Amino acid sequence: MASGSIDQDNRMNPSPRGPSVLRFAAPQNFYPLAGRLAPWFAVTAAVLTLIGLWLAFFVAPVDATQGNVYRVIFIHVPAAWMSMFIYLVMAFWSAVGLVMNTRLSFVMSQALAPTGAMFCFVALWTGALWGRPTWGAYWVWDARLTSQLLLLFLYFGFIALTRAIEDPRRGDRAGAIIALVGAVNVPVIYFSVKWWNTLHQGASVSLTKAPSMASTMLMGMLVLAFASWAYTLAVTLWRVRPMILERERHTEWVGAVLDREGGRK
Amino acid sequence: MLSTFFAVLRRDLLLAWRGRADVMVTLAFFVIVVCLFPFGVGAEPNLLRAIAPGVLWVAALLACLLSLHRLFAQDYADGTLEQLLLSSEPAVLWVLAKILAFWLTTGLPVVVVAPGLGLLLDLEQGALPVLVLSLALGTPILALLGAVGAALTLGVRGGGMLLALLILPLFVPVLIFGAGAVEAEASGTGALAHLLLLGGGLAGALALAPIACAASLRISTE
Amino acid sequence: MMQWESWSAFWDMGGAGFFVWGSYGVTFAVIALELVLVLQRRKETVKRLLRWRRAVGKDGSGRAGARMES
Amino acid sequence: MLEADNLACLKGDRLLFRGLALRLAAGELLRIAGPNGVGKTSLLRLVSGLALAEAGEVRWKGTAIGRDREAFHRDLLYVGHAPALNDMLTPLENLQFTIAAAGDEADAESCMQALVRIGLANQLDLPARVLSQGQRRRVGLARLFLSARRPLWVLDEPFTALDVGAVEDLAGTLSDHCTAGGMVMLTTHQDAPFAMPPKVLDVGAFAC
Repeated sequence: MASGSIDQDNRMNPSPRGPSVLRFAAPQNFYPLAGRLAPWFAVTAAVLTLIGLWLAFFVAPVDATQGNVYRVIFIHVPAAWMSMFIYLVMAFWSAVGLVMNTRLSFVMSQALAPTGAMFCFVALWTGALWGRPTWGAYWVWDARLTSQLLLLFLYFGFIALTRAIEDPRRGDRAGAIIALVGAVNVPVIYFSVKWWNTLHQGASVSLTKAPSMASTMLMGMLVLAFASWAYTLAVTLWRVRPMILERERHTEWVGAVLDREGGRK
Repeated sequence: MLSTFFAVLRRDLLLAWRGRADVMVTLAFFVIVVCLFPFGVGAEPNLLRAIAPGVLWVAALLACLLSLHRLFAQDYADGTLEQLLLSSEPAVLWVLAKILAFWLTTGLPVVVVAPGLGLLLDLEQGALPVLVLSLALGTPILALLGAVGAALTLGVRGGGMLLALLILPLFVPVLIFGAGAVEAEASGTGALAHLLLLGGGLAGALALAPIACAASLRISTE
Repeated sequence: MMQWESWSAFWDMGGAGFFVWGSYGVTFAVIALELVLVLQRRKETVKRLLRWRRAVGKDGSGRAGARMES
Repeated sequence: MLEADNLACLKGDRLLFRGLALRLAAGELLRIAGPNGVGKTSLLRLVSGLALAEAGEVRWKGTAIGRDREAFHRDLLYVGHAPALNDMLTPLENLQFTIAAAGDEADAESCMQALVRIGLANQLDLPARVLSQGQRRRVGLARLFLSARRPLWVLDEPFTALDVGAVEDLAGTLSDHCTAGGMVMLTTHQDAPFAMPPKVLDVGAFAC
């Protein structure tokens, strides 16, 4: 019993002789890969952000009805897209984890959650600041804003549940269930809130539809959306790496990584 | 095939009967929460009539939430849950029996006393049947969704608050259609669409929630 | 400056400076905060695992004290 | 026939054992041995299908137990640490419920006989909360008299808190079950007078 580790492949990937496509799903392959890819995504995100900001502030014209306030949508809309998209990706990884029993999938979904919650918060914050000059109030119970708020609660629930359960395997699987239940409910919540909103004569102006969308505006939004994609990938990969180390610490390859890290200091 | 279902149902109802004080506490909570509102917003009848559907529904939802943690906690602590998971009958059946027993002992009493409280809030008498119907369709959905949350938070520290955080966002559609039905009836637009949507939601929850709940229980007892 | 006559007009945003810069400012502050937290978490994890490794012995065997001390 | 190969068990973030193999044929009694905390209870939970193995699989009659859970559980009787007793029910109600929950038929008469046989004749109508530890244990074990149809018995510390006479009686019941072609797998800290010498599996040999 020289080492307390079972076959490295078995730790996260129960079928060591799986198809070669899954080779990177083995954590000891994924860990260095993530480390190599993340900086590239980060650089891409930074460059795209600069281009997007330039488009947003210097190319896109002033909106005829709203004036310059509308420039908030260049971050509001991509943030709202990302927050919803990330939740779906989380649910996807959760389903993969439950079906294939690959632990890396659970780690991925947990690494995505804080970034999703961050985008959700950004969408709410910018929505509120956009609403004050436009609707005259920081918060109106608009269907989009309200479902965004509920999505933020779903993120909080997921994060709180996975953190509260001490046994990692139980935490992984419990989180996966709640992510899936949430994903099934997101459309239900959205449509119910929309229905409720139309009945209660809420705000009639919608943030995305309000400015007549000039092609430069759309361009800026798309560029910033791609920037958020790249940012999400970079930050998730960075977050996944220590999580992998933590969970795989009994294995020899993590020992080697740690020795290298320790020697560097 | 259904012997496990009926055994669990009978036992849980018997337990609820022996511990009927707990059931009464839930009901008392529901009544007190509703009675607090006039003190908070003033006793103006028009105002009370306007907020009555929402108040009744939120109170019903909170009463359900308050008792949800009891659903599996005792069985988890004394090992009964393990034995149920080892049953040769599909887990979905007895999970459904537990949820049904839970609804009969917490949801049904709320449905029964709700019309009386509606009168306290000066709700139009014509809307009372719709109130009862919407609660009868909606509270089972709350129990079904809540059971998944209760199963996931079993034995977790701070489980009660966590349970609330997990499932309250999921309760929002039920609240919208439930309270909306009563309001629509009171304002004369007809509650049929709301009630149909609630019924559809109940069918969906009945089909999916027991499966998720059984999987969650397996995960939590592992 | 294709859209703006002067820098002060740019910062003013036609009177909506507070809302626009409040949005962008908080967004980038939150992103910076997230990056700092992620970096910090990595450092702290490596430090903790190194300490743990010293405690259980170099072979990484989980026999003694394998539970994390936090 | 119960088999397991290359089993590994992870508890929390700790690997308890790995590479564990076991084989249990009809008529055999297997005692799981090993020091405290080595994973004896965890092994029983893996074998019964309550917990998931980190690696390896458990097979019952040649099929992985996860594949046809209901069929496996029809053949299994598991009595764990927790007695599965509800304090507000009487021993009789508890026993009847446990039997029915497992998916078996149980009439009140045979349940009563089982409880009388295990020495609870005077406690039949008392709520379970007034019972002593040993008496609680016995209510759980009374199931054994009604479960002869289930070939595989998995028992976690069945002798704890029992007096000498009850231990002898229980050992006799287990021996009879094996003689009749059943299988028993148990953990225990004390020697019990079995009719045949039990096979022993030391989990400590596979510890990490």
